[in-house]
Amino acid sequence: MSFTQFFQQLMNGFSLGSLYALLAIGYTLVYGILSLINFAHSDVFMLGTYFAFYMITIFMLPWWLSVVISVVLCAIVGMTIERVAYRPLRSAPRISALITAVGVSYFLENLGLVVLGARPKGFPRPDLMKNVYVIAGAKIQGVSFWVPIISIGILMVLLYIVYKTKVGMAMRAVAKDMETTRLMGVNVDQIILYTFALGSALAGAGGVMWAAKFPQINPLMGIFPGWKAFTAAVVGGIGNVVGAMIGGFIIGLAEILIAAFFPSLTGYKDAFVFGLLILFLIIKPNGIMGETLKEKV
Amino acid sequence: MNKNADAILSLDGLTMVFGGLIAVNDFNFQLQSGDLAGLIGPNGAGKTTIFNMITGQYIPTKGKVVFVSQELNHLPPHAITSLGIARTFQNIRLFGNLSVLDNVLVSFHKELKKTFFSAMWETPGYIQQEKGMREEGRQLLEAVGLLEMEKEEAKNLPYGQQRRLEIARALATHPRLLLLDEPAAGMNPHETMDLMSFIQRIRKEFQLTILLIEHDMKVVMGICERVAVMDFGIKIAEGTPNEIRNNPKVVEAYLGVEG
Amino acid sequence: MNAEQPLLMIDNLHVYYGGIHALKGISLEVYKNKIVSLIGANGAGKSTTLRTISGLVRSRTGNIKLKDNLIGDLPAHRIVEMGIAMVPEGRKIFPNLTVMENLILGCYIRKDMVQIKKDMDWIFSIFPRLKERTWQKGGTLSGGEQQMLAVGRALMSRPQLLMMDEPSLGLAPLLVKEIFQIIKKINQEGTTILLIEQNARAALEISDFAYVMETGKINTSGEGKSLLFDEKVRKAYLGED
Amino acid sequence: MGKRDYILTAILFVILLFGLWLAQNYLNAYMIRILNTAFIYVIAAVAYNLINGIAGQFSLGPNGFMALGGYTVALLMLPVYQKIQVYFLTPLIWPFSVITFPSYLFILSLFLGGLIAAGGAFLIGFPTLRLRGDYLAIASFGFSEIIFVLANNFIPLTNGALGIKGIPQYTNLWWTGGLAFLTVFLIRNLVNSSFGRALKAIREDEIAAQTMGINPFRTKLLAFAISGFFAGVAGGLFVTLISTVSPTLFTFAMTFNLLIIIVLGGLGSITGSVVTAFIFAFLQEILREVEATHTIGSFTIPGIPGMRMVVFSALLVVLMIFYRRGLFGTKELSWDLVFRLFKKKEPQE
Repeated sequence: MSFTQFFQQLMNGFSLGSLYALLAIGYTLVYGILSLINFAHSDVFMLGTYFAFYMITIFMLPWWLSVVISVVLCAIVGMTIERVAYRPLRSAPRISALITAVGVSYFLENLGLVVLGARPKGFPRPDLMKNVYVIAGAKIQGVSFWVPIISIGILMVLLYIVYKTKVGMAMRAVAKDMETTRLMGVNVDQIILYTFALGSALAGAGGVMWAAKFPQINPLMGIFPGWKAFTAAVVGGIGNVVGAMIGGFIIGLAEILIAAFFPSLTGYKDAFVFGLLILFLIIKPNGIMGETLKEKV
Repeated sequence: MNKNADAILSLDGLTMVFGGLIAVNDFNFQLQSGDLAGLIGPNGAGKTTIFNMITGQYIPTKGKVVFVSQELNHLPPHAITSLGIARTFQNIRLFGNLSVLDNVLVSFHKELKKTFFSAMWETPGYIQQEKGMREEGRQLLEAVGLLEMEKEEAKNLPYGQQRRLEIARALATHPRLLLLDEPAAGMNPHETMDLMSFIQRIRKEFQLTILLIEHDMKVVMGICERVAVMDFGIKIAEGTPNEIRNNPKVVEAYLGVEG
Repeated sequence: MNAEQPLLMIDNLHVYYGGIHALKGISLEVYKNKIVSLIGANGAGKSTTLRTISGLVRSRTGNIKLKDNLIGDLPAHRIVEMGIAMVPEGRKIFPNLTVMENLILGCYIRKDMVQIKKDMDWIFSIFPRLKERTWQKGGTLSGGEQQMLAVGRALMSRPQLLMMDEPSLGLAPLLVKEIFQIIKKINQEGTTILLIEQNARAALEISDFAYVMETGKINTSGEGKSLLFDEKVRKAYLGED
Repeated sequence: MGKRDYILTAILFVILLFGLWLAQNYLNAYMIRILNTAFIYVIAAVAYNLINGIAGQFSLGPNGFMALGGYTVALLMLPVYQKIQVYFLTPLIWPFSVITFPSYLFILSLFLGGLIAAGGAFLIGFPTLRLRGDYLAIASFGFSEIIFVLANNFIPLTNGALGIKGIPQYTNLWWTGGLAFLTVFLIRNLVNSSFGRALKAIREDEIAAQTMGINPFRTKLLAFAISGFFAGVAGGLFVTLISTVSPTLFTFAMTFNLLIIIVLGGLGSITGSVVTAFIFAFLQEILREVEATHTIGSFTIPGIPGMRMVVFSALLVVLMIFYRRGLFGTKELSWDLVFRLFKKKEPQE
């Protein structure tokens, strides 16, 4: 493999990894606070692509505006899910909340199949993403170039929110100790709602960019990226925002490079991610950035 | 070097550090077979942490736990139970949705020969074993006065009986050493009196060595032969209840220094 | 002095934890600018009382009144807004947040940036050691520093009433002394304090008034120092007859 | 179980046998198929409830285990000449290319299918069940998806997306019914045994269970493997019922159906799962109506394909929020309970 090819693949891996990172944040934020695998997160990601698709094709809105609207709609969907399905179960056994999460996810997928149709739709890519750039002799597709840049921009904003604002502070506090956070005068229910909004917005943004990269969208498209993003969150250390980003890049890069170096294994690249998950659970169950959790006796 | 060869439990220089905070610092203590000893001290002194190190929930940062000349430091909790140490918890941890009898029977599981395969096919040997186990479980419930409640779900028992059931469940593991973590917490004076005679009775009946953590000084002074007092993770005194009562250090730990 | 209206008034409070009757009719009053302490052995129900006032636990019956407002049914974060702050048992500072962030979270409900800045300086003047550690993570502080941070954090909401659950817990004697001096100072600067302590002697030394609890009830009450020599107090602690 | 209960159970068993005989001989093919499906659901659901309900460990793996069992049985039972036809593009790998079990070894193939599935369960359980938290859910979900990927891509073994056709149809009501009875019998015994109590104790409070001398990891792993075994058997039965297997047969939808069954019946109630497995099998057929086109007078209401799963998933969420206990909670349907039900209806003096 020549250097330019390698460079192309690297960029490709970066862009895929940045999308996993965007998606992984939502999982890790919610898990950090509620200890809940939000299975429906991947479906919010899917809905994001459809929102943008309809904004562009039916309402004929410009691309950037469609993205903004779709991100906002995703945030609303995320908050609705929390309010309707998860909040009533907050003090229920954990397995109940998990089953509900699976139910909500499956509901959205099947509703999607009925309302949006099972047949894949072609996502209209903007010119920006279609252009081909030549960098150091390597031809880089617009998506491979812009997606990581935009994603990293979004991730910066997220880091700012989580680490520099009062709401972000409250989120980190809730994740550590819900009761004491209440004693600070923080409306914890509201913070949890914000968390869902934030995670879902990122999923929406990720979804639109995913569709720009792989312009075939269907109601089940969220399942695999979602599962891999959760794996990324585990690899990075579940509950840790920076860890989720690192995990996302690791999985994205690994997936692309495996396929680049061993073309015959392309069909098994998903199985490889599974292997990585199992490996991490055995040797480093707390992930790269995770801390040891100890149950109080 | 073991100072006391025939000690049933010996804690040598136990230290537990949680992220910079020293919960227990160089704690030394010995129990002789048949002792009934108390571990007391103000809240947060590190008493429960010591229990957690003995039963394997925590791995000591330094020092070692020796039980009948076997070091326990890196054994998992279930292996430590099998060696003959049982405990109760400060905040009662019963199997709430299981019946009272089942709560006790769970503790027999580790000793069973016939497990899942013969259970599936209900072999005669298995049925025999199950029958024997139930009998023993009910005897035990009778001994602690809970036999009438055997079919009730544990979570429906009144508080005092829940404490009793937790002790019964611990006894069912056939321990030589029983660790009781605040058995009288939340009890009224009358229940507490009952509990004291109950502890003394099971100690005789089951030939136990008992170490208990307690806040209710009446209990400690009433039944313990030896008391260790902790404060800030350190043992500040050890002796008979009378010695302890008059030890200025102890009074200070409890009533506090001049403000 | 009883002519004036108490800042906090609790009337016949009953609280149940699962099947346990934890508080069996607690009534007490806290007057403005006083230090009132609640003492008694472990398990007597002191913490439950504070947790009920702060809205973390719901009472079955009984009233909690802050000045003229009934606050018994408000959620915890609204109670903070009403002007009651709490230093929880075991400090409970946020170990993953810096000292500064812990303090900012303490004034989460406030918007007056200028005054917040002044209060922050005030906190640092009371606890100079916190100032040196502004950017350190809470979890890396020593026990005493964590206790100071917990007190400072609670003060940042500018409460009318500050409740403290065992501020001396797990602190070395020298630090206990320091903490109690600070409590007194805070009180002198205009904050009413309701204090829970195991360390009865230290608490009674600085208290204007005290209630002694035993098994969910208030047993005795009286002016702080006079209780120091009360036989009942000794009994409640050491179980002497 | 008292003497009375033994007799009543025996009588019920005979009645059910007779019912099976009637069904096999007099019901139409459509009804027989529903009954067969119901029995297979019983096996899979009861096995699934063992890990999710009794042990309280959230697995999303049963469709993967059923696929493992299904493919194993298909590969073992398919006649060699049929194998050559099916694998005409890419030949089947050795040794499956030369193996064909005679029909009397059908039960052995089911057993082996179960063992392979149990092996899969062991593979996921080993790294995840040591850990607290919900890693089992995400790993088992991933595992099932990987099985799907492998079934599609490992063509020399699975024939890819085309699947395997022409599997001999051994399965009839005697097989499904018989194995369903056996499974319920075995798992019920297990749940009532000391092993079952240990599992429930882990579900209630893992730390306390460990303190009572139970090795939680070993106990959970064993339960998970047993659960996987019976899921594999159910998969094998399913494949020989419809005589074909392909990657789309055991998708997540299968796991989801089982999840609804065990939640509706009561997490932790074996008999509950049996009852709801039957209800579900029929409900699934009834709800087909929703998807069909209806004509009322001159109006035509177009059918909405896929609506069934929307209804089911909404049902699951609503159940979890408002009716978490399910029909039976963690209780078992027993003769005592039946008698009590009847007693209530009798006028008392």
